[in-house]
Amino acid sequence: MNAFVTEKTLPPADAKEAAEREVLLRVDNVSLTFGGVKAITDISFDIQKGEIRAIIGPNGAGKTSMLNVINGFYHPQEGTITWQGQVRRKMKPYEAASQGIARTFQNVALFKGMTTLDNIMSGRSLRMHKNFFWQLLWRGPAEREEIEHRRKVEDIIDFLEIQAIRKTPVGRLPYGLQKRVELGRALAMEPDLLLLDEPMAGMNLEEKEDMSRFIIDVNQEFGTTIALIEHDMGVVMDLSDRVVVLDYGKKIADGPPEEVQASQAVIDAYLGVSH
Amino acid sequence: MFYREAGQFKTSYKADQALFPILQDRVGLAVILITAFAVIPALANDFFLTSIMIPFLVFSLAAIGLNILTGFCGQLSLGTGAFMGVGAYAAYKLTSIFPDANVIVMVLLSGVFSAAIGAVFGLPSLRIKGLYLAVTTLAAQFFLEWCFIRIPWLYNYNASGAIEVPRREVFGIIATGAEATPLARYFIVLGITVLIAFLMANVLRGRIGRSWMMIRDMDIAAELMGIRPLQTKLMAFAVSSYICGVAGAMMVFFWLNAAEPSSYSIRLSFQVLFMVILGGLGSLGGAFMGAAFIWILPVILKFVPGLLGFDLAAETVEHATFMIVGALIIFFLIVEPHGFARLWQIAKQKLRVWPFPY
Amino acid sequence: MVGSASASSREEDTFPKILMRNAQVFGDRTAFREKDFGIWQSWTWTEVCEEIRAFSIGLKSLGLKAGDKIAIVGANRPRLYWAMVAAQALGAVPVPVYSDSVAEEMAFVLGHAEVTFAVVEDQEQVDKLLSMADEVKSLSEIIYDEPRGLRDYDHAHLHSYASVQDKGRELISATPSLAADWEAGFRAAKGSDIAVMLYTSGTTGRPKGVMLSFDNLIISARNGNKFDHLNETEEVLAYLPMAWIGDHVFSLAQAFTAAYCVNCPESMDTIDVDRLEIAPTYFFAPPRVFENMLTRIMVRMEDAGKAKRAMFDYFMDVARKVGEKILNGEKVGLKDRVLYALGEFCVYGPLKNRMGLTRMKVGYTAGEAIGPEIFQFFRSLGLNLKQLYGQTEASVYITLQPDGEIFGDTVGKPAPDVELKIAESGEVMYRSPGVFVGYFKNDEATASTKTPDGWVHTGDAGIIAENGHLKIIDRAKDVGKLNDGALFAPKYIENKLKFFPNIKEAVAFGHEKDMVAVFINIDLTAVGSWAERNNVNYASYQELAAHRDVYGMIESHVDQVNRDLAREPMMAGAQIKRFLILHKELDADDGELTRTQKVRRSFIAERYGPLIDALYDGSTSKHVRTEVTYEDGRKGTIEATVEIREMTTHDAGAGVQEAAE
Amino acid sequence: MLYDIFIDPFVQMYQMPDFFLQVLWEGFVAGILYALIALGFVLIFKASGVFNFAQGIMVVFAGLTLVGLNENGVPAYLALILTIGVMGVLAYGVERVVMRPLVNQPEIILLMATIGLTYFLVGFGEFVFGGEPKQMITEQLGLPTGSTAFEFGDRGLVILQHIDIAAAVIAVVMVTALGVFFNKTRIGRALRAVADDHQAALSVGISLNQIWAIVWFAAGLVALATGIMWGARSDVSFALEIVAFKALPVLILGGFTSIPGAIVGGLIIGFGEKIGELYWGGLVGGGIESWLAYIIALIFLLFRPQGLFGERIIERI
Repeated sequence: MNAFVTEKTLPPADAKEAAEREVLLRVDNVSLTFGGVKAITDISFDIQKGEIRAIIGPNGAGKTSMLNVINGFYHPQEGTITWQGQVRRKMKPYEAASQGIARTFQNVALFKGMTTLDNIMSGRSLRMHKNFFWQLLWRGPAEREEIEHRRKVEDIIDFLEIQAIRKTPVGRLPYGLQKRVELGRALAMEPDLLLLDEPMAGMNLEEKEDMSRFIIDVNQEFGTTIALIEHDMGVVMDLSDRVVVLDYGKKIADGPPEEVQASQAVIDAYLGVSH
Repeated sequence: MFYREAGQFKTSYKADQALFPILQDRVGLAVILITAFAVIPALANDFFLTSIMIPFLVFSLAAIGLNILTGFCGQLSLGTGAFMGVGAYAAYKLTSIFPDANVIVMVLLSGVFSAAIGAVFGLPSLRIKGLYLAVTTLAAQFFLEWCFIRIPWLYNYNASGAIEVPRREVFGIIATGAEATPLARYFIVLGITVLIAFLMANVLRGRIGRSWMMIRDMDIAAELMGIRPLQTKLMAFAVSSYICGVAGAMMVFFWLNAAEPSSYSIRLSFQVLFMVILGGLGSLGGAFMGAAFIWILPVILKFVPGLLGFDLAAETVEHATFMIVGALIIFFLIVEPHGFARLWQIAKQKLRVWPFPY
Repeated sequence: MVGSASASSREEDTFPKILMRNAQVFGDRTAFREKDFGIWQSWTWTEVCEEIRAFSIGLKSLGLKAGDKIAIVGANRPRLYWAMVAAQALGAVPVPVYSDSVAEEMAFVLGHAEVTFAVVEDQEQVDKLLSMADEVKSLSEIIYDEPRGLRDYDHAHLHSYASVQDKGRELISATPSLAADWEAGFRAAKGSDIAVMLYTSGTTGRPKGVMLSFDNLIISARNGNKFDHLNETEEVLAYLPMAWIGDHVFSLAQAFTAAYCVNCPESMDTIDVDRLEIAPTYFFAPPRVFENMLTRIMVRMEDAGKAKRAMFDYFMDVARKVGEKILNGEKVGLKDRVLYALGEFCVYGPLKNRMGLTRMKVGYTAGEAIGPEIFQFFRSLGLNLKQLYGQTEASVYITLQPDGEIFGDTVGKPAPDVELKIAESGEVMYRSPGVFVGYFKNDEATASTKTPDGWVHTGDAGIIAENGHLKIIDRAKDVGKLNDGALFAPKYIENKLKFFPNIKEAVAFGHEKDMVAVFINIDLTAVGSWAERNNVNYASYQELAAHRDVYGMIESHVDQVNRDLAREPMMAGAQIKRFLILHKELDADDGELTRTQKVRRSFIAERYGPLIDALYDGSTSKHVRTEVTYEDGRKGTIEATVEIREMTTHDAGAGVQEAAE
Repeated sequence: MLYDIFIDPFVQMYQMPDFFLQVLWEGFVAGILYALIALGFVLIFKASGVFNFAQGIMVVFAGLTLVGLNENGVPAYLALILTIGVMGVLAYGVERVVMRPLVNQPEIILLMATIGLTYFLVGFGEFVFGGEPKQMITEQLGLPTGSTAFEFGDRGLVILQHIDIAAAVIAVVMVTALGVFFNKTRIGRALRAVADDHQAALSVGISLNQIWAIVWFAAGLVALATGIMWGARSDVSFALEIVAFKALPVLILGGFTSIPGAIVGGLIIGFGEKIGELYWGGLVGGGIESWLAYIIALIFLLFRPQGLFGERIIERI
C-alpha cells in the first residue's frame, strides 16, 4: 500500500527561500539603556511570518530586554521597530496585545488566584466586549459571549492536553504544567506573533520534549509566528528556522541554526561563559 | 460528607459555569435565603432586627464593596468610611431635593455620586501601589470628612451639623424616619443587599471580574494581555464606591435615622476593612462572614457578663469588648490569614472528599 | 439452542436494525455522551441514528462494501462505536484493535484480518498505520477522528471523520431516496451474519480472530439485560479497551438492545472524575480496577486523622459483620441495622460517592479471580457487585452470580441459555447461543476449541459445587505437580499473594520441580506510600524493591500465604519455599504481560531463566541484566542484584490454630 | 479670588513677619512631633517590614501609663522608669504573640494585625485608666513650662514655649542617640543587617526574634517621649491616635526606612500644614490641617512614586 506518501510541507529552511517571505516585524538599530548601562546595543533583525525565530545568548546577553522592547514594555532610546510594515510609535504594553503580540514569561507569570480555565479565559479578554450592564445581568448576551469563548478555550485545553487540571487553581500545579498553562493563555489571544521567554527553563527532559512538540504544533496548526528565547542550544537548534545570537547586548550571529552553530563568534561567546 | 456529587454531570457550559454548580450548595443557599426572607421576619423581635440583622446586612454590603476593590482588584483602600458617607449625604440631599421620589430609588442613586468621587480618588492608583495607595485613600477619607463638616449645604444648614432622615413612604409603607418599622427596614435592606450581591457575583465571574483579578494577581502580565490598567482600576474604584455609597446611605436611612460626620470616620473604614480581611479577601461569601463576626460578636459579648450573672458597668464591658475583639482579630489572622472564606473552603473540601483527608 | 430472548423480538436481529428501532422508540433519550471540551457532549438516539447514517453513506462512497473488514483503533469514543454500526449497515465487519498495542502486534492483526479500511482516533494511530503499510497491503483508506497534527499529511487516502460524514450528508441531500436505500440495504441482513471480529490476545501464540455473529451478540446481550433487569435508564462508562469482548458487549450490544446510555470519559487521566460525575448504574471492571480503588482508599485513609481513622475502622467492622447480610436480604438485628444506617451516612455513602458508584444497580467483575477481601469490601458497602465467568468465544456470558447467591470463591451459575459441563480432564466446557462462529482463517484452532456439536473448551480447570455454582481452580494446562507428587496450582498461589495490597504481581514456579518458588512484583503505590510514612528513601522502583524492610514485609505476607495453604489439605504440599522480589515491574511493553495485564508465564520463565535457576540452586542472591522497552519504543537495559529469601513452611493443619487467635 | 489664593497670603507674610515666624515655629514643633511618631514607624518597618499602625496608640498608651502611675502615688521619675519597663514588656509580648506567628505573611495581613493590636490596646488602656483625657505631669518630670518672648525689632514678637524647645532638643537627642545606636553598637549593626537582608542576618547568627523585640522596645521608648511631649502641649487622650495617621504622609515623603527621611518629611509636613492652614485655610472655612498633609503627600507621590529618598524602580519581568 503506497497510497500514503507523507509529504509534509515543511517550513522553508534555506535562507534564500526565507528571504522571500513576508516580514512581520523588523528591529532596526535598536539600543536600550538603563541609567547609563547599555542593555542592548545597535541590534537589527527581522521576524518573518510563519517562522520560529530563536533569540539565544549567554546569561545577561539582553535577550529578555529584547523581548520587552518588542512588546512595548521597554522603550528603546534609539532605533525603530517596524510592525507589519508600519513603523511603530512609542506604545503602551497593552497596545501590543491588541496588535496581536502575546508572550509568556521567564518566571511563570500566571494569575495565581485563578484556575487554569480562568487563566486561559483571561487570554480572551481583548476579544470580549459585552459591557458592564450586560455583565450585571449575566443571562443573555454576557453569558452567550462567555460560552462562545469558553468553547475556544476548551480547544486550547484539549490541544495542550490539560483537561485534568481544568479547574485546579494554578498555584497548586507543578512548574512544568504552569508553563503549559501560560502557553495556553498566550494562545488564547490568537496572536500573530508569540513571544516565548525561556519556555523550557527548569523543565526535565520529558517536559522539554512535550513543550517542543507543542511549540511546533502551534506553529504548524495555527500558523503562528513564534519568537523564542532559550538557553538550551540543543532545543533551539531542533526547533527554530532562524536564530539570532546576542552577547553582551550585541548581535553576534544571525541565520539558520546550522550556520549559527558553526560560527566562531558564537562558539567563543558560549565557551567564554563556561570558562 | 453532605456533598454527594456522584451523578452530577454537566452537559452544557451554561450549567458548568453556574454560580453554584453543586446541587448541595444550591440547597444550602436556598435554605439561607428562606431563613433570611421568611424565618427571621417571622420569628425575630425588633431588637434583633434593628441591632443585629440590619447593621449586619449594611456592613455586609459595605464589605462587598471594599472587597471588590481590595479583594478582587488588589487595591488597598482606607477610605471606605468616607465613600459610605458620600452615599449617605448624597441620599440625604436627593431626598431633600426630590421629597416625593421613591426613597429606595434615591438610595440606589446616591451610590452614583460616591462612584464618581471614588473614581476621582482612584486616579492615582495608576502610578501608586500598595501601602502608598493607602495614603491616597486616607487623603480621601480626611478630605471628605472635612467636607461633611465644612459644607453646611450638605446637611441642609442644620444647627446640629447632623443629617436626620425624614419620613418617607414607599408604596404606602413607611420606609424611613423614626416611625418606620424594623420589619420594613429589614426587608428593604435585605432586598438591596441580596440584589447587589447577586449582581456582583455575575460581574465577578465574567470578563470584568476576571480583568480585576488579573490586575490583582499580576498587573504586568495583565497589561501585556491587553488589559488597560487605569480603566480597569477606575472601574473597580467606581463599582466599589458605588456599593459602599449605597451601604452608607442605607446605614443612615434604614438603621441609624441620623448621622453626623464622625459616623463616617476612619474607624468605620477600618471596621469594614477588618470585615473584608477576616472574611476573606476575594470572596463575596466572606464579606458576609466577616461582617457577622465584626458586628455580631461585640453585640453578643455585651450580653455575656449579664448572662453569666456579673454586674459590670456598661463602660467596662465596652472596653473589654474592644480588647477581646482586638485579640480575636490577631488570633484569626494567625490561624487563617485568608479569612473565614478560606476556612469554609477548607471545610467544604473536607466534606466533599470525606472520608478521605484529601 | 436458540434462546427465549431472541424469539420475542425476532424483528431486530442486527445492530443497524436495532438502531432504527431505538431512534423510533427512544428517539429523545440520550444514547451517547462524551466528556469533551469540558462538558458532557450528548447525542440522542435520533441524533446517533443520523450520525451513523451519514458516516455509513460516506463510507460507502469511499468504496466500503459488504464483507470488507474495517479496523477500529482508538480509545473509547462515540464516533468509533458509531463507525462499527455504520460498517455493519453496509455488511462490512468491524475489527476493533487494542490501540495501545505495539506496531508489530497491530500489524499482524490488521494483516491477518485483511482490513481495507481503518477508522482511528488520532495522529498517533495514523502514524502507526502508515508505518505498517508493507505488512497491511490491503489497507486503502484511513479515517481519523482527531485532526490535530494531520493538516499537512497527504489526504489522498486519508479522511477526517467529519469529512466522511459531510460527504454522506451531501449525498443524502442530493438524493433523498438514498437514506431509504441505505436502510433497505441492511434490512436484508440476517442474524447469522458476522457482526464483528475480535482478536483474543491469548496467553500463548499469535492472536486469533474470533468471529461473532449478530445472533451471538444480540441474544447474549438480551439475556444479560433480562438477567439483571437492565433497561433504557442505565448509564454505563465505556473505558475498557474497545477490542475487548467485555466492552463490546457492555458498551455496544447491551447498550443497543436495552437502549441505555454509554458515556465515554475525557481521557484516561480523568477517568476517576468522569466516573464520579456520571455515576454509572451498570458497571463493569476487572478485579484490578477494584483492587486499585481499594488500595487507594486504604492509602488515603492512612493519612487521615486519628479520630477519622477510628470512625472509619469502626464502621468498616460493622459493614464486614452485617453489610453483606443486609445486601443479601438476610435477617439482621435492629441495633446492627441502626449502626449500619449510621455507617451508611458517615462512611459507606461518602465512599461510594467518591468512587462514583452511588447509583450502581449492578456491577460485575471478571477476567481473573478477585480477592475475597476486596470483593467482600465492596459488597459490604452495599454495592451489588457480582462475579461472572466469560470468554470472547462465548460472547462473554458463561456463568453469572444471581442476586442473593454470591459466594466469594465461585463464579456463579450458568447464564441463561448456557449449558455447562466438566470434561473428564477437569476442563470446563459450555454450549450456548453466544458461541462464536469460528476463528478467522484458522479452522484448525476452531476445530480444536469447538466440538462439532457446539461445545467449547474453556481451557480452565474447574468443578461444579453442590449448590450448582462453578468454581475455577486454574488454567487447565497450568495445573501441575511437584516432584513429590503434590498438586501445584500456580494461579491459586499467585492470587493468594496478590490479595495483599503490597503485592502487585506474582509468578509461581514448581511444576516438575522439588519445591514452589515465586517471583514477586511489589505495588509501587502501596509500598511507596508505606515507604513515605516510614521514612524509607528510594529513587526508583528497583531500589525500593531491593530494600531490606520491603523484603521483610513481603516475607511476612508470604508466610501468611503459607499458613493459609497449610490449612488446605489439597494445597498444603505446595507451600512457598523460596521467593525473590523482581527488580523491574512486569510490563506489557516487554511482553511479560498480555494487553489485558495477564501474566505470560512461559515467556517470563524464559526471560528470567537465570533467576529461576538461582531460585532452585540455593544461592542467596543473583546478578542479572534485563532488557526493557520504554513507552516510546526505545530499548534499554537495567542491571540488578536480586536477593533470594528462604521460607520455613508450616505443617499441614498448623495454620488453623494460629488463625483462630 | 485668585488674589486671595496667590497674592494675599504672601503679602501677609511680608507684612507680619512676626506672625509668619510664629507660624514657622509652630510648624517646626508639629513637624518634630510628626517626625518622632514617624521614627517609631521607621524603626519597626526597617527591621521587620511591618507597617505598625499601633504606633499611635503606643504613644497614648505610654503617656497614660506614666500619668496613671503618677496619679496612683508613684513618684514621677519612678513612674517614668516603670513605664519604660511596661513598654519593654509590651514589646516582648508583641514579638511573641503577634510577630512570630505571622512571620512571612503578606504586608496587608501584618498591617491588619497591628490594627488589631490597636483595638486591643485601646480597650486595655481604657479599661485600666478610663477613657477621659489626662493632664501630663510636665512639672513633676522637671520639664520647663514657661515661655520666652523674642522681640522682633518693632515688627512684633515671637513667643516660644519652653516645652517646645525641650521637645526639639529631645527629638534631636533621640535621633542622635538612635544614629549612634545603629552605627556604633553591635545590636544596631545587626539591625541594619536585618533590614538589608534577612537571610544574611540569619547566617551571621543574629536572632530575628531578639531583634524584633528590641526594635519594638525602641519604638516604645520613642512613643513614650512622643507621648510626654504631645501630652505636655495638649493632654493625653485617645484623640492622639488620629494624629498617628499623619505619620503616613511623613513616611511617604521621607521613605519608609530612612531616619533622616522621617525628620525631613516630618518637618515638611509640619511647616506645610501650619502655613497652609493659617494662610489659606480660611478661604475654605478652616480645618484643612486634617487633610492637607495627605494631599501634599499625594501630589508628591504622583511625581515621585518612589518617595523623596527612594531610588527609581525599574520594573522587570
